[in-house]
Order: sequence, then structure tokens, then C-alpha cells
Amino acid sequence: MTHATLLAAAGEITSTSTGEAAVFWILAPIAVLAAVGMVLVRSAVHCALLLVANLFCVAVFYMVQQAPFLGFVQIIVYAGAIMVLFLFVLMLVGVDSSDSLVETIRGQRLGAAIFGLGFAGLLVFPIGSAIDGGSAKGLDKANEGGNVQAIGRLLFSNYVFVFEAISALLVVAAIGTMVLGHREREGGRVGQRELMRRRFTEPGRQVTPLPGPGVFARHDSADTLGLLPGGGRASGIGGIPGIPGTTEEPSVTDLPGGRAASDTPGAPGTPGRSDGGPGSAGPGGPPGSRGPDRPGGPGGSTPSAPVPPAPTDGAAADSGAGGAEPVDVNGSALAGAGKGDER
Amino acid sequence: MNPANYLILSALLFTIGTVGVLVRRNAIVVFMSIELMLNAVNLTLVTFSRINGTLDGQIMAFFVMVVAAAEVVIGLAIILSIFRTRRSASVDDVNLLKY
Amino acid sequence: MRVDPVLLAATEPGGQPIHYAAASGVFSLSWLVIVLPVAGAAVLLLGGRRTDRVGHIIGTLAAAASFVLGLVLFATLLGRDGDDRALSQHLYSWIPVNGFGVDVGLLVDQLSIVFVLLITGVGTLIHIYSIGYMAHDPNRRKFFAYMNLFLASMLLLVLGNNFLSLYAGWELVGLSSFLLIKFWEDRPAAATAANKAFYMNRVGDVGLALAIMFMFATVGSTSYADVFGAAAAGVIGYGTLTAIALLLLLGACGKSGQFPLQAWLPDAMEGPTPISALIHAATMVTAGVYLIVRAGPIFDGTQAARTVVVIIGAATILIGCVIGCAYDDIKKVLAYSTVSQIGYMFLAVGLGPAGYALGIMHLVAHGFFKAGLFLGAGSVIHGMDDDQDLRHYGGLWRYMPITWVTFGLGYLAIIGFPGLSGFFTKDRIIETAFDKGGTSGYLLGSIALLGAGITAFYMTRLFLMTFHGKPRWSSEGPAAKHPHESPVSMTGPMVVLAVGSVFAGGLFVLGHSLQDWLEPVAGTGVEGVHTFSPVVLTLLTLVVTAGGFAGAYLRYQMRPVESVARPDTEVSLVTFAARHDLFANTFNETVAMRPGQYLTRFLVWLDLVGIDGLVRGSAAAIGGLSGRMRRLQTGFVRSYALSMLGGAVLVVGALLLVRAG
Amino acid sequence: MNTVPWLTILLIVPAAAAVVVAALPRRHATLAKQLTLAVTLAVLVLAVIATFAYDPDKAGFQFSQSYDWISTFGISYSVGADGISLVLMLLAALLVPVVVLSSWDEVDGDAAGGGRVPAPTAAPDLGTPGGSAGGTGPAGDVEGIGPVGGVGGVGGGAGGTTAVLAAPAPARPVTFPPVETRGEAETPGRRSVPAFFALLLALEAGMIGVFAATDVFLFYVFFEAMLIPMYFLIGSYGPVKEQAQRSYAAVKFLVYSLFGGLLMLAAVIGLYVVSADNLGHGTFDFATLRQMEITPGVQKLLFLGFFVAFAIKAPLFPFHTWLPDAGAQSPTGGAVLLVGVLDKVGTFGLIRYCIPLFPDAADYFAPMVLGLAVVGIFYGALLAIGQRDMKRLVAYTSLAHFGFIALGVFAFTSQAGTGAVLYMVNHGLSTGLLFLVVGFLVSRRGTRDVGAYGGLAKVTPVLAGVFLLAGLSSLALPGTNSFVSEFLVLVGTFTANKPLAIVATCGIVLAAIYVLYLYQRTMTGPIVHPENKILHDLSLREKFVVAPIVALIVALGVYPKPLLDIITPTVTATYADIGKSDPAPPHPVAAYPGHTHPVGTHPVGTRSVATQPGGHS
Repeated sequence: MTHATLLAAAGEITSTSTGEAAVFWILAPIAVLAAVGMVLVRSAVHCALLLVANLFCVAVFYMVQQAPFLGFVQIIVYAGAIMVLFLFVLMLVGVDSSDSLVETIRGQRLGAAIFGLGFAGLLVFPIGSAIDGGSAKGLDKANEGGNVQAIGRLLFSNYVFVFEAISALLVVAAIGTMVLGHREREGGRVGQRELMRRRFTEPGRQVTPLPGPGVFARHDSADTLGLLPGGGRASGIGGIPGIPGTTEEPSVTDLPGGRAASDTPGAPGTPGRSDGGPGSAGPGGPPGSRGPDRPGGPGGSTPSAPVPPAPTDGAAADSGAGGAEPVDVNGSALAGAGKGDER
Repeated sequence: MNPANYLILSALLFTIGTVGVLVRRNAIVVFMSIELMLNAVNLTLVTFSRINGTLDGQIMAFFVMVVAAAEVVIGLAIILSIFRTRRSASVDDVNLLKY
Repeated sequence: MRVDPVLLAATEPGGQPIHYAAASGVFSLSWLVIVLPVAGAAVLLLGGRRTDRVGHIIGTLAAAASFVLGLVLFATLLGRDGDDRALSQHLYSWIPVNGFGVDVGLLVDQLSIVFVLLITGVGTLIHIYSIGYMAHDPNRRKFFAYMNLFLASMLLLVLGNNFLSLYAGWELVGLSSFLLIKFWEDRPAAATAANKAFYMNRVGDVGLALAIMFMFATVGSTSYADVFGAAAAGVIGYGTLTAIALLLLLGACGKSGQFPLQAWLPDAMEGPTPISALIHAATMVTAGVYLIVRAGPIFDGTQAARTVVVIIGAATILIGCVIGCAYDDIKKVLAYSTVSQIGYMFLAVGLGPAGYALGIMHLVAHGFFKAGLFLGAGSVIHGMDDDQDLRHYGGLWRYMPITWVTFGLGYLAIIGFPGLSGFFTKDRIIETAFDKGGTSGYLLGSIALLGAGITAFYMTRLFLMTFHGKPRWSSEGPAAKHPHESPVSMTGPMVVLAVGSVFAGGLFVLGHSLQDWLEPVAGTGVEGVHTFSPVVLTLLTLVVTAGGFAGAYLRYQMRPVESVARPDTEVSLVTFAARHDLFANTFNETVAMRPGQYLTRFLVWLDLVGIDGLVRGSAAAIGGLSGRMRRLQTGFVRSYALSMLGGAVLVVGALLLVRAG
Repeated sequence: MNTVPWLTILLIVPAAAAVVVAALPRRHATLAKQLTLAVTLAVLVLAVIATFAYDPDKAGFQFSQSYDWISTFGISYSVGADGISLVLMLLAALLVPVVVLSSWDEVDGDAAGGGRVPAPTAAPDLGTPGGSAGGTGPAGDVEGIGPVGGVGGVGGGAGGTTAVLAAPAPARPVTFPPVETRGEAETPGRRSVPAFFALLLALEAGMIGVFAATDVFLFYVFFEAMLIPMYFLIGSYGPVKEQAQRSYAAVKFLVYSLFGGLLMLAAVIGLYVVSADNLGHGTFDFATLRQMEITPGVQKLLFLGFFVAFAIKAPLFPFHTWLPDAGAQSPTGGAVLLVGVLDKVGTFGLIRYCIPLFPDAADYFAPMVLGLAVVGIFYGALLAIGQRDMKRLVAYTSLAHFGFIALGVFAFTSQAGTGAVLYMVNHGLSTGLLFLVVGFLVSRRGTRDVGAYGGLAKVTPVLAGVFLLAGLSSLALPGTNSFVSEFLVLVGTFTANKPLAIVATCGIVLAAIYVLYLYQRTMTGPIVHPENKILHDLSLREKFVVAPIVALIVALGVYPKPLLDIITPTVTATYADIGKSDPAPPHPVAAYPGHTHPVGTHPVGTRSVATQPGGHS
């Protein structure tokens, strides 16, 4: 679409109905605000919700613009399916996590602002300057016999090959997801019995369920483990004295980096865990944190399970018992570290 | 009211999405920003479809949605598997491919 | 073999055309003269060790066959008319490129046949001599192969009918000389001497090559007929002619060991003695004389060049004589004697047509007696277990009588004992020098006369120290010497050469036989006014020679000779200088070698640090730059996204600008 | 009429064989060797037959074939042979089987090891990358960026410079500490034999293609394609122990050549654009392009583009520093082909493309080229004298020889031009032989350092003899092939430019020095190193390798007429085409009665003018 045709097209635009205008002027600010909010809010869940709001607005615009099919598809597929998928993944990754909004790359925000404004300006002003009331052809003729039917006709005539290709793409995407999500089982199949046996016989295994997210250490017992504000557990398995303040603080502060401080309630505003810059994101960390059985920390500590529920990860290192473990500096952005920043 | 307003709106949304991609570190939020950009584009397509009086723009938008769906599925799977290995969903942590 | 039926014609000064008649009959076989030794060399070299046992025989037979063929040619030539004795044979087209059409062709005429006979004759004798001399050398086969190669090259040099063939022979004799000097190549001195010889010869070769280029650029041809025709017709400008002549002279100086390129010749004595006799006394080193005589028509046209020839000849006479007095190495003395004798020849040929024949005459005579002397020296060295120091000899006449006699005859010939070769040939040169007239005539004559005296002195010294006086060697003790006469294969050639050195000169002079024979080639000297009457001059020469003899006799016969030379610190400045080759080597080293070495080292450094440094520097700069630049690749996706956005803004902005503008 | 597509056959046979050989598994090394030898011999036979089928008296290209390739841009696959390219193809076809035979055991490295004596690694000469250019090394933190790191990362900084300065010419064992430790002990067995021979075959195809191409773009393609096999030959099959140096050399070779190649590509495209402007349709066809009039300003630019590429390739004086490294680090066979044939592409390009396409520019730049040539003659010779690494020495002698060739090409006389083309062939033979012999020595002794030799003539007389013959050919002794060409170059130059020719002639003294000085140091004198006493002389295979070259060196020295007959008409036509004729001697030789040679008066000859219709003249 060249600028000239754009102008030509814009020239034909006519004023539309006032109803539409009303809808537009109500929903457009909402859409923009939702979008801006999505960018600005810290919590990923809030982001998702704001995006949904935006999507709804856009869906309405579709419908207003004689594309009811797309509008509904938008609601069903986007706002329905896709956003649910998002939220699902968010839950998997850690629902309680929020982003640090402290920028770590120098000049990134400034650059984003300048270029963003510039880009918006480039996009908006030519269009704005082109608005001088033309006439839109409208889709009345095309939508004769129904928008869905018309689209269906086109889809299975002119665009049939593209359609088929897209279907293939979907299949590939499905297979790809399976491939990505699949993990090879090592060794033979492990049954319930064996799992149970391991749970109780192997040292250092978690017998009780892991604490639920967001549960702070009101009590610390074998069945309800104490949870530190940073997401770490207050003690080992059933370790009684795990309540913050009563546990050995030094073991926490011994940990390298600003991490300990950020997890400590008394040090708010310290740059988050990834503020150490790229250098601290050593590759050594993650594999270590995956290790099924770390060499025994003092006190038969609480190694995190290979696929733990969210809160146990990086935070595990916060516990004094797990002090022997190299700190999982680049632990979860969503789970552990964010907590400190949130304050 | 002028249909071109939709274009301006979509330009704004697109830009906001872009900025979102640039400033957010959480991979999932980045992904959402991308969805926002796609939506902005879709809005443009639909608007032009209306301006030109043909349905091709809508078809295009439809395809974009389908592709976006596929992309989201794959993208989230990738994010998950990265998260699994690196315990992080921050795009800044995935920076091994560098100098 | 195609015989070019077309006559190569040129005009000579008188305006009559000279015919190089097409070779026919036996002359169409003249190529065989060259090919025979080539075949000998090829068989010996390619045959490898299989031919070890018969190598010397094959080599000698090839040389002898060549000699016989030369004799046949000579005899046939004798039977022809005086004007009809130049026969040209076109063999094949060598380098045909448009205007530059060089053919391989042979020219058998009076001059070349003399050389053919000298080369093959003396060559054959020395082949025979070498059978005995090299009997114990494991590489005797190679020696003979190289000797055959040398014969072929030398024959090509003298038989070619154009300058490029001559040049080919010229360089090939240089190669043979190189190969033979370094024959005992495990001696570093021999290898160095061989290289030195080749280098200095190459300097001369540059002159010859440039002269040929001048000829082609001026005349459009390199064949004798065209070039001489043009020179004689006077169509070549004086300047060009002089340049050509001087360049030819440079070549001649290099090959003949003349000043300033004389320094290689004494060093070349590192080669086996037969080589010194054949190449570095009798034949190759006289090629320069041949060249000047052959190029007579060119030199005839330029007095300036001729003067230079004369000056070089005269200077070399003195240089050779003076240094010859100082050395104690028998071969080196003979070598410097060769240098000075060739100086005589140069002097002669520099005097113009009057001297050409004399120069050739002296050349041939010198070929006999100097070869004889060298072979005698070889015999002595052989008998003294490879000791070459005169001061370790003495009284040898008793032990090696044949050598004594033959060497003595050669010695008498070279100092110009009345009736022997040198007497006839050298005296005529002195005479002609005086006859040149004017101050220069007197000067040249005096130098030649003085040279004769000094020659007598150092040759007498050599002879007396070797064969007479008290033995300065002992037949007992650790350094025991058992001097003995050499085998027949060695003494035989010595006898023949001695006979030659006795009679050759006389034969040539009697009835002007050689002069008349050469006259069509060399031209006739205008019988000028004698400065002195020949009789007076002969007497004068005899007196000077006798003086030299007497001096040496008094010094080296009447007084005992120390067996160790006095150290450099105790000798006079002249002796010191003479012992150091009049500082020729020092000069060469200071002027050419050392600066060359420094230049080379500097250039190696420059190449490494300068040119290649620039290259590698730019590579390193780019490497360093990219090392910095890659830091931009932070790995943060968001940075990349930002730059993409920036790019998009730029592109869209630029597009809009273009549209708007 | 020639209906047989000789050139295409010559091109396809080795290319196809390369694919086949490359596909052979490693264990079939012997089969690969035999197959390669058979194919290359077949190519040689074909080339010889083609030579006989060639008619030197016909003008223009013969065996021509042309098929559209990329018709949008007027690019076609078109091949053809003229006198110049034919002899060079012949040279390539001759040298490859020789190289194959000479490399028979080089890659596996065990058979030749019989006489191999463990020796200290070659002390690389003053010029090897070890002595880093003072302080120009890249920053130390730049590591792992490939061979560039080997350039100066090794650097002793300024120390390298002073060491070079202070070093006396004789024995200076240069050690290579950082590189030596890095070069892990790579066993020869790890190298794939079939791949090596496939590379040789590919190289042969490339060489023939580059000479045969009559489409400028096709020429460019082959010009660059040749680099690839050579790059791998140097980088993968160079001296086993000198991993870093050889990859340095390989990259240097490649970067240099690509740099020139890209300039040429720009010029080639420029030609296309110019032709599109002039003719209405763009073309890369050489025959069409050479008849096109180009404005002098454009000519100069395009000329420089081509010239720099060829000057690097040849190489001429200031662009030469890749050659010693590449020559020293190549396997012997690679070095032979590199210097023997590959570099000829540069000089070939000068006379084939630079001169006919851009006559005015050639005229304009001739003084510069001639100057570079003469400087190169002396510079190469002096540096050769100063080398201690034998292969580098030979490479530097080539620099001097290329000076002569360039001199001949740009003297604009038919003698000099013919001499230059003949020189290309002769240099391929003589320097090829020199490299072969040096390679034999190195394979026996394991070092390229001159100081490790001495007195070998006694132990290995045949080797020494061949070495001397190669050297004599290199110094252009009459009776060897090089003399004819060198003298032609000089005499042709002399008629056009006396001072230059006089200066250049003095270079032959230096030639004598570098050859004989090398011979003296390696072959004569007492045997200093006891290891040298047990070296064995040339084996039968090696004799077979050198025999054809030796025979040709002598034969072409004595009777060069067959080659000259092929070369002369083409060269004459080339010069006539741009309006150059041999300067006639002032002396009217034709005035002599009965004189048979019409020398000098019509030097170019009427025939050649007549046979080149539509040329610039």
C-alpha cells in the first residue's frame, strides 16, 4: 500500500453514522488505555486482563466495521482461547510473580520512547493529514448474503490454497508444541509404588505437599511449611525454627550478590536479581538448580525437586539450610525475585 | 467520524505494542505485546477492507489470527521449555547467543 | 638437415659483397662437431653409474671425434679459395617471433676453424690427461661429462653464425666452468669460487646481452652478416656503435678475466687442474678475444671503444704480472699469468686490424704453452700429494724429468725465449703497440715491454722454486712427500703441448701463414711506419726479459728460499697489495657485496614490517575493530528489537521524505 | 572444422572426476590416487590432441562454444581457445598429473617417511608471521576470531621488529612458541586422501575453465572458484606441524585473492553497464566487449579494477606478500600448481583482458606497470637472496619472474608479448620443478630451513642435478626454456624502452645469485648435519615426476618454435588490435640486396591485421 493509494483511499472516506462515532469515541480511549496499562502494570495477570479488555474493544470495532465474523472470532479465539492459554502458562510459570519495572539495559527506555514516538508520529501524521472526508465504499455489497457466507466463499475459492497451507501450519504448530513440551523419560517406567517408596526412603525428599503460593509462614510444620516473603521456605522438612526473624539470618545474608538483601524484607527498593547485568547470568546456574540431588547441604536440607511447584525454585537458596548451594542467581523472574521488587 | 480514525487508533496500538516489546522483560508480557501489535494490524486490515469495499482485508485478518494462534501455541511452548531449564521467563536471561 | 641455399650477404667496407656460402658437402656435417660432445655428455649424465667404467673413454672419444671432424673441415677449407672459406649452415629456426627471427646456424670460416682446432685439439689432449689425473676420483664419469659439455658449449660459441648463438655458447661455457670449478663440491672454497665465477661472468653476460639487444633494435637482426654489414656500411650511428662495442667489451672482460672483472679467475683454480688448463687458460677465457676479433667490424667503426680495449688490456697486463709475482700458490701464479697474457691479446686486438691476427696468434700459442704449464703444474701437484705451495717444492727436476722438460719448454715459451712460440707472438704485439705511434704508442709499448720483463721474473721464480734449488720438503716424517713422475696418459699430452708451444709460434709467423689465413675475417693491418726497427725492438725485449730472468735467478736461485712466506706485516706495501689481489676482492666486497647484503637484509625487514606489516596491520585493525563492534551484540533480544524499530523508523521516515520531496 | 567440444570436455572430465573421487571413502586411498592419475593423464592427452587440432594461423577463438546461461544479463557459458590460453591450458594439463604423482605419498605420509629424519621444525624465516609486525597485533582480548588472531596475536610486539633487525643473515633459529604449542600433533593419517586428490582435480577444472572462458563473467566465476580448492589445499594439507601458520597462509591467500576478485567483479559489472549503454543490450561476451569503444576515463577505472585483481593474483610487487606464505605453507603439489598455473591467471588476465579491453588505459598506466615490474624484478630477487626458508625463497624468485612477465606484457611489442606468454609456460615448468625438488628435500628432511642442508650433492646426486637444472632454468640459462622467453621479453622491451630494458637486464645477475647461492648452501660443501648422510636419492616415482619437466625444459630451450608458433599470432593480433606495432629499427635492413628476412619493416605483419577485422585498429 503506497502512500499515494492510501491518500486516494482516504479521500473517499465519508462520515459515518453517529452511532458508530459514539462507539468509537467511547471504546477507542479504553482500548488505548488498556494497551498502555498492559505495558505499564507489573503483574503479568493484570497485563493479560488488560489485553483482554483491549481485544474486546477491537472486536467491537470489527463488528462496527461490518466484520461481525471477525469480531466474534476475535472474541472466541483471541479473548477466549488464546488469552486462556496465556493465563494458563502464567499460572504454570508462577502466578504470583510480577515484573520488575527497573530497566536493566542502558538507554533502552529512552530509545523505546524516542523511537516509539517517532514511529507513532510517522504512522499517524501522514494519515491524519490525509483525513479530509472522503467516502468509504463500505462492505454492504460484499456482505450481501451475510458476512460469514461471503468470507467462507472467498476462503474456499480464492484463498483455498492459503487456507490449506494455514491448516498445515496449525498441524505443524500442534506437533511442534508437543515436541517442545515432551520430555524423554530416563530409565524404565516408574510406577506409583516406586514413586511412593522413593518419596519416603530417599533422603532429602519432600514428604509433605509443598506450600501453596502466597502462603507466608504462619506456622512451620511438616505438613505446612513456612514460607519466606521472598518465596523461600523458612526451614527444612518440618524444621521447627523456620520463622523469619528467629532463623539464622546470617545464613541468608551469606549468600552472594544483592539477592539476599532483596529477599529480605528490610531492604526494599534494591535492584532486582537480574540487575547484575548480563554478566551475572552465568550459564552455570540453571543446570545446577535442576540437579535432582544436590550434595547434601548441612542439615539435610531441602533441595528443590526437579519439577517443582513454582515457589520452591530460586527461593530455595534463600533458606539457611540450602546455603551450600550456589545461588540460583537467575532464578525465576516471576516467582522468587519479583517479590523483593514488589515492595 | 471518519474511518481513518481506526487507522490512527491502530497505529497507536501498534506503537504501544512495540514499546511494550521493548520495555518489558517478562517473556509472556512481551508476547502479549506482540499480540497487541497483531491486533492493531488486523484492525487496519479490517478498516481497509471496509474502505475498499472488498472482503480480502478481512480474509487477511482472519489468516493473521490463525497464524497468531499457531504462533502463540509455539511461543508459549518455547517459553515454558526455557522456563523449565532456566527457571526464568525473562527475555534478558536468554542472552547466551551473543559475542 | 635443411641447408639454407640462400646466401647471407652483407657489404664489406670496400663495397663488395661477402658471401657466407651455404655449407655443403662435408660442411653440412659441421653440426656434428658440436653434437658429438653433447651426445657424449648426455650419455654420461643420463647413463648414470652404469657408464662409470667407460665414462672416460666415451668422453675422450667424443672429443677426439670432434677434433678429427674439425681437422677434416680444416683440410677441406684449405682446399678452397681464400674468399670462399666462410660457410654458413642454417640448422633450424630457433626463436622466430615476427621481426626477431633467430636461427640456429653455424659459420665455419677461417677464424672459427682455428678455434675449433684449438678447442678440440687441446681439449682432446686434456681429456687424455684427465684419464690419469682423475683416475682415483669416484666421479670421474661426471668430470668427463662436464668436459664434453664444455667442449660443446665452446664450439657453439665459436661456430654460431649469429650473436645469440654466441651468447648461448657464452653462457653455457660459463655453466660448464661453474660445474667444473665446483667439481669437488664438498670443498666450500670450490663452491664459493664457482659461484663467484658465475656471478662475475653474469655481469659480463649482461653486457653481451645488452649489446645484442642494441643490435636488434638498430639493425633488426642479430646475425653476423646483417650486423657487420650494417656496421661496415656505416648506418649505425657512432654513439650506438660505441655503446655496442663497449657492451661487447664488458662481456669479453667478464669471460676473459680482464680488469675490472678479473677477480674470479684466480679463485677458479679451485677446480681440478686439467680444468684450469683447458678452460681457465687455453680456451674459455680467450673467448673474449674471439669476441672482439669476431666483432671486428663493429670495433673498426669506433675508435673510442678500441681505446678502451687497449687500456683494459694494458692495465690487465700489469695487474696480472704484479700479482703473479706475489703468490706462492703455483696455480694462482699461473692464473695471474693467464690474466696478464690475455691482457696482451686484448692489447693486440685493441690495436685494430693490425693486431687481430696477432691476438689470435698469441691466443693459440698461449693455448699450447699455458695448457702445457698447467698440466705440468698438475703433474707436480699430483706428485706432491696435492700440495700447491711453491715454497714446499724445490729440486723436483730430479724426480719428475718429463714434467721438468715439458714445463721448462712452456716456461721458455711464455717468457719469449728466442725461437719459441712466445718469442714470435709476444714480440710482435709489443712491436705493434709501439707502432701505434704517438704518446699512446710509446706508453702501450712500454707497458707491454715492462710486462714481458715482469713475466720473465715471476715465471722464472716459479720455475726455479719448483724444480730447482734445495728441496723444501722431506721424504720422511709425518708430512712425507714422495714426488714421482706421472703416468703416460698425463705426460703424453704434456709432451704434445710442449712440442706445440715450441713450434706453434714459429709456424704461425713463418710467411705470415696465420695472418694470411685470417685475413678475410680479421682484415689486413696497414703496414705502418715502424717506430723502432723490429730488430732493435726484439733485442730490447730480450734485454728486458733477461733482466727479469736475472732478477729472479739472483733472488730465488742464488739465495735460499724460505719455506714459509714472510707475514704480511713484514713485506713491502707493493707485495702486500699484490698478495691481496691489489685489493680487487676487497673492492668488490665493499662496493657490491656488503651493500648488497645490507640492502637484502633491509628489504627483508621492509617486506616483513613495511609491506606485509601494512597488510597484517590492516587485518589486525579490522580484527580489533570487529572485536569492539561485536560488543554491540549483547544477546538481549530487546536491544535487537530496539535497533530494528530504529531501522524501521529510519526506513519509513526516509520513504516518506522521498515521497514528500 | 572443429566439431569436437575440446574445451568443454577438458573442463568436465576433471570436474566430474573430482566429484567421484571426493565421494570415495577414505579407506580407498589407493583407488583415489590411481583414478586421479588416470583422469589427469587422460586430460593431458586430450589437451595435447586439442593442441594439434588448433590452427595457429586462424584468427580469433577456436573450439568456441556458447550457450546461454543467465540470459537476463547476457551471461553465457562460452569457451574458446586462442594461442595464449591454449598453451596455458596445456601447462595446467601437464602439471596436474605431475603433481598427482609427486603427491602420491605426501598426504598419507608414511611411504615417504622411510628416509624422514626427525628434525626440529622448520625454523620459519624472517618473514613468517611469528615475528609480528611491531605492535600492530590486535588487542589481546580478540581471540578465537580465526587466523587473524594468528597474525599478530602471537606478536612479540616491538620485540619482533628489533629481532629481525638485529638478526644476522645466517642461522637464526626462529622459534614459534605460542603457535607451536597450539598446533597439536596432528597425524597425517587424519587427512583424507581422496579429498586431497579431489581438490586437485577440482583445481584442474577451475584452471582450465579460467583459461577457456570467453565470457567475462564466466571468467570471473572460474577466477574465484579456483580459490576454493587452493584454500583447502593450503589450509588442510599444509605442513602437519604448522597448523597456525598454514591456516594463516590460507586465509591470507583467500582474503587477498577475494579482495582483488571483488574489485574485478565491480569492473566486470561496470563493463556490463558500459556495454548496455553502448550497445543497447548488456553483454559479457569478450569478443563483443573488446570491439566496444569506452571513454578513457571509464577505461581507467575499469582497468584498475581488473589490474589490481591480476596484480594480486600474479602477484606484482606491492601486492605480493601472500605468495611467500602461501608458497611455504602449501603442500608441494599445491605450491607447484599455485605458482605454476594459478598465478599465471594474473598475467594471463593482463594480456587477455586488461590490454584489449582498455587500450587507452593500458597505454596510460603502462609506465606505472612497467615501473612496478622492474621494481618487482629486483625486489623479488633481493628478497629471495635474503631468505632462509627454501619455499619462501622460491616464491620470491617467482615475484622476480612475474616482474619480467609484466614487463613483457606492457612493453607493447610482439616480441616482448610473445616472450611474456612463453615465460608464463616456462616459469610454470622451471619454478614448478624447483618447488618439486624443494618439496622432495623437505619431505626427506622435514624442514624448509636452508641451514639444515648442505653437501647433499654427495648423498643425493640426482636430486642435486635436477635441482641445479631447475635453478639454471630459473636463472634463464641459454639452452633451458626460460632463456628464450626472458630474452624475448628483454629484447622486445628494449626496442620500445631502452632504459627500462637495460635496468631489467641487470636483474639477471641477481637471478644467478639467488639460484646459485641456494644451491651452494644446500648442495655443496661438507655435510654438516649427520642426519643428511642417510638421505636417499630420488626414487623411481620421483624420477618419473621430474623427468617430463626436465625433458621439456631442455627441449623448449633448444626448440621453442612449436609453442612460439602458437603464441605469436595471437599476441601479435592482440597488440595490433590496440594499434601497437613493433618499433621498426631505423636501419633499413630490407635495403640489402638479396636479404631474405623482411625484418623490421612490417613488424606486425599484414596477416594479423587482416585477420582481426573489427578491432580497434
